[in-house]
Amino acid sequence: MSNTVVLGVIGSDAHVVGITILEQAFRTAGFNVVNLGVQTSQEEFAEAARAHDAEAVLVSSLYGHAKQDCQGFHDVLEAADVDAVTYIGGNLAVGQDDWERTRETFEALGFDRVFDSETDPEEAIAALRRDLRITPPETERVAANT
Amino acid sequence: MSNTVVLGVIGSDAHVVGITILEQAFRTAGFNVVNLGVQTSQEEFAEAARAHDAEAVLVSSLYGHAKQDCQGFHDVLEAADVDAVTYIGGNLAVGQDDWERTRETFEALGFDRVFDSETDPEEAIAALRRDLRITPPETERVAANT
Amino acid sequence: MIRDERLPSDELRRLDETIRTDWSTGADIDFEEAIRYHDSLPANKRFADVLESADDPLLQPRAGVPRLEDQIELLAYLHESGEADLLPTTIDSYTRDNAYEKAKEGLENARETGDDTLNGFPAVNHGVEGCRELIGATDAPIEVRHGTPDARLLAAITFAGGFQSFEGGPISYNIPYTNRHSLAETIENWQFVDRLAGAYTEHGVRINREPFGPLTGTLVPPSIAIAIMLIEGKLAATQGVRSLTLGYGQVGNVVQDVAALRALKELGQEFLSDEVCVTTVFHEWMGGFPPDEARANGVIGLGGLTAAIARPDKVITKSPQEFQGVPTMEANASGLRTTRQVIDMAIEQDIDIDGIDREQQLIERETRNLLEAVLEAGDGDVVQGTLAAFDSGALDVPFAPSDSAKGAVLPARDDDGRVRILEWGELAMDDEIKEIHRARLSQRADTEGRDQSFRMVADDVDAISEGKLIGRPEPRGDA
Amino acid sequence: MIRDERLPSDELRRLDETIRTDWSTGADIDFEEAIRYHDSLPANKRFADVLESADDPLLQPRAGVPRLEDQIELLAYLHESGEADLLPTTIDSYTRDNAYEKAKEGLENARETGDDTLNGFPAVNHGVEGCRELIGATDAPIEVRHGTPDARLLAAITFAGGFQSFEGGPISYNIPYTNRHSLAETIENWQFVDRLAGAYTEHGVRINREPFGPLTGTLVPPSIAIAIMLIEGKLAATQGVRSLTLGYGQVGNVVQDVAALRALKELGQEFLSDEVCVTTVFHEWMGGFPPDEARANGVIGLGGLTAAIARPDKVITKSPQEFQGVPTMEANASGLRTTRQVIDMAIEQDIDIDGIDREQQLIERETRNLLEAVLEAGDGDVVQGTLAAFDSGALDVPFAPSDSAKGAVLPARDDDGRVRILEWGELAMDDEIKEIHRARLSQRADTEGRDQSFRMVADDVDAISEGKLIGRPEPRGDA
Repeated sequence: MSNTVVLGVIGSDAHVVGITILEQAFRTAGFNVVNLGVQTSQEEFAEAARAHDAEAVLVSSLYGHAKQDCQGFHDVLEAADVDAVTYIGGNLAVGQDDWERTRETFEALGFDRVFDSETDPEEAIAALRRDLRITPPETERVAANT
Repeated sequence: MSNTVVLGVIGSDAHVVGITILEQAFRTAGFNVVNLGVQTSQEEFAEAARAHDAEAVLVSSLYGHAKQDCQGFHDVLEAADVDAVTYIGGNLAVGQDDWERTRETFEALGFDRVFDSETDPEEAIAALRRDLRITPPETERVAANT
Repeated sequence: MIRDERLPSDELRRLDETIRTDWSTGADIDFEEAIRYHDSLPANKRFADVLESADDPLLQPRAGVPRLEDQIELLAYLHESGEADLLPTTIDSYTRDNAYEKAKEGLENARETGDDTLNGFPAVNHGVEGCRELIGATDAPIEVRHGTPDARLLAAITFAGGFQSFEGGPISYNIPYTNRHSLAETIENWQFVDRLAGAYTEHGVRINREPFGPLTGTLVPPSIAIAIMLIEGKLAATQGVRSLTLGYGQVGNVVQDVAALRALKELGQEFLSDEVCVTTVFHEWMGGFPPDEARANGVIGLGGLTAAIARPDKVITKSPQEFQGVPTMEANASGLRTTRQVIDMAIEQDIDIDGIDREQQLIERETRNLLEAVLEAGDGDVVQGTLAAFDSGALDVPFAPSDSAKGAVLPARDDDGRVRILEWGELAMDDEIKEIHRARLSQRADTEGRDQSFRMVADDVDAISEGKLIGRPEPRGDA
Repeated sequence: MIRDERLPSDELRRLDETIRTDWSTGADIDFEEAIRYHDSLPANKRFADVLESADDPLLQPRAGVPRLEDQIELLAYLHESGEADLLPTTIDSYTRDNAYEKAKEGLENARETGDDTLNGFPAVNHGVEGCRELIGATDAPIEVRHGTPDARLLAAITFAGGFQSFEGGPISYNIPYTNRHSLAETIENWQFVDRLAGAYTEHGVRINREPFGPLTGTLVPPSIAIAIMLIEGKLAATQGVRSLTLGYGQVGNVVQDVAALRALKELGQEFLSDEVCVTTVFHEWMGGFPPDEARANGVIGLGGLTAAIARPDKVITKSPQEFQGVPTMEANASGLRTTRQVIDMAIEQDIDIDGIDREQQLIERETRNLLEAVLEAGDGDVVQGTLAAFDSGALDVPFAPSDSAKGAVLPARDDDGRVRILEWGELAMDDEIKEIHRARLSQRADTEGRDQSFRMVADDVDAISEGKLIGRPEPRGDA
């Protein structure tokens, strides 16, 4: 397996801190990371995922318009023959919506997992390892036991 | 004339900063000051004014109960044969009462002048000099012209 | 003649029995049973241990309402939403005047109407059981804070009720508060309070005692405050107190405040016996506050920063509603969190300001002048020395309402905003120190183009509430 | 090939004429008449003069609403109730994207509904007349604050409209904001803006220009921010700007912030021609704020204290509602007054902290490394050098969304809370400096018992909003 993940901030959103840290975290965890940066379109995600044969597409959104930005996203991925696990995380709804409803909304849009903005990178990494059936590197398992 | 003023905080009030500064100011301005301190009764004012043949009695009150504390004060002074100018100053009413009404209340109680808590000591000194027809000391007149 | 000597056990017993009869709730006190109750308390309610083992400054607000259930709720809120480490129970004014009958009426009134008809918690009226309900329901140590010249019954009831910390002292709860009690009288009262705390201590329940450092809260020169803290600490230690928290109120000049807190700690450890664990408490600005919550938050922020540098063991916080009197519980919690944020952002930083050592040396030298005068006046006895020194003015507190103090000392800020002494009265201070103060105030006078006078004092008293540290004259002309 | 050279007059004219046709209101600009308008303004509306002649730091908030009358009212409120010395007009997002048609719809919508349907003041749509109404109705100088990569028409209209200060620059309004504009493109845009400001300056109207110092607002190492300020200052000076306010965003460590502001001022005066009057602006913390007004006030208080020590010429204040986005005008004024209170209480104090000089030397040395790399990369030309240095990563900005920056640099706090560099990418820095950073971060790693890693970065990014300066790991076990 290529262990390649494609990472980006969707739509017109320019919040870069989260994906910068995610990029570092996934790289440290042994993944190949393609970081598309901010203001990435659905088509750019699909193209990069196909070109790099990505196993996961991680979408970040922090400005509250994720729902609009992700309409039809999985159709675009399918049209580009991308068969990857898809995660989304961030501030996914404006205002006081309750989290369970938000999660359902994005699962209905086709995402495999939905994370809120408080999620640690480690949690996403652990989930992706489970989803891709990857064993963590030896050093990390040792560290986790100390 | 003795130029003696009797000074004190009436009632159960323990606010001492104001009269401490007043004492200094009147002393510097050339008056003999008898400072009765805080929590002074009407009788203590009257007794001190008679004993020192005071020309002025200056009453301070900052805790908002001046009206009760001063009921009958001028009868007590008269009974003690005190014939002095009387001033009162401080936070004379609790809450948002308007100042003109407060002034009238205390003038009706018999005070010659009524001051609010923002009054500078100099203002009270100048008023007392006018009321007692005292000429300021030479040095001060010069200073005032520079 | 009253001296700085430990009250004999039989005298303690005799007094204790008399005092219990002052009010009906006194009858419920049972010392042996109270020791067992204290022993049953979990570690997180042992005031002295929690305070003395903390790494960073602990925060404590002021708060007291008449009804028990309201006080429980208020403290829970300040602990949870305010993140207070230590909690207070502030006592009402009637109880401070030993007017328990009036406090009783107020409490009944509060229970009927639901209004806070008292300005604090009438602990004597609530009695031992009421206090224990409060202690039991609250997940942090609680101190009794009051201002009571004769706090003997209050101490007996609250100690038996499970409180392990008690503010006040014979000078600090007399001179700044009232002119209705002589100093000899309050010293005698507090010897009992401290002796009782000492008796608990002997039985393994270390009652923390905290002399009230800010005194009149109005530009008190640090050395005067510290000298009084050391005297009260000494008197308490003589009676067997082993956990002492000496206090100091912020004057607003960072260098002077840090220097004073360090001097307080060092002199406390030097002057008091090794058996006593000395901690310090820093009170955020106790003078007049700006009539504006935003500006009040600025004053509180500067207090937090000072605490982060000086690292006292405890900080008593102010609220943005200080100007208007008793704050809402939300405002009270807000003052706590503002202070916490500043301390936590600044405390790991290495902020070493020039001149702190020099100022600390000056403060220590001044304090030694005062203490030596006290010891000399008492022929080595602190009690007699204190009485004589206050009588002569060798020891004095500015702006004190009490006739027991001369009140001849007048402070003013120097050009850097440090509190100096303008009028000395009979204060026991050597000429070199007086000359240092004179020179610093003269420098300010030059800057401002006016003479040193009471005007500076008056301007300084109002300055912080008007938005500045130093009460400069208004610029002249059309500026 | 674009170089750091003054645009010739005919080129300025040609560009100016083209740009005016971008939107209908451009037609109203008349340069000669605008000069006369500026000359008619009273002294208290001349931004550069007011800023440069002030003794103490001046305070300025952020604020912009779509409708003219609302903006007038908002600024009057911030001036009177907030006691702001300098006022802002923040521009809406559509205008920043040059989407004047959308801004027009938003403005019409706002006028019809009374709602703030835009997040700022659409100055291009309001046109010269609208701007002048605002200038005329407001009793203090006003700056245009925005975030516009192509601000040419905005500058032309607001200058003609009477504004005398304009924020932004080719790097600082590109790299941190967007990845839709190349650096070459924004440098060209801003050469025009600066050249136009220079033209006004030549005619006696000194337009103040203010590069945006905080950049991404997220743990930007001081030397990177300062290097970019100096580059933008140099580019502006070349085009004739004579009043430059260089910016810096608080990182929260007092020593580092004071050192950085001093380095910024000194290098600014050294690096820019003597004809340029260099002032500095300190931005209160631009990173994530605590979701709690009380704690936010603590962050603001620390900013005020830092400003009192560093004495920048201007402070851009934050509000306690920073967490939730645009504050109410009351909260905005509150942030101003909290800052004012802290500054006024602390500024007369002699607070001289150890280690500021050493930190300043380090910052200056790092900045010189970066500047030399830029000049070398451009064979002495700052424009070409900047393009090449960003391209190679010799100059880089952490957390920048723009593809024009490598974004390979990762900062983290050291054990004292100062911002150091953990990942250097290709940043032009000598090995000795890298070793200093490595050692400082290693000290922190030891304290925390963990390796230096991106976890520190992630923890530090959130730390202040979670109540601390340094993102320490949670204590393990039952602590």
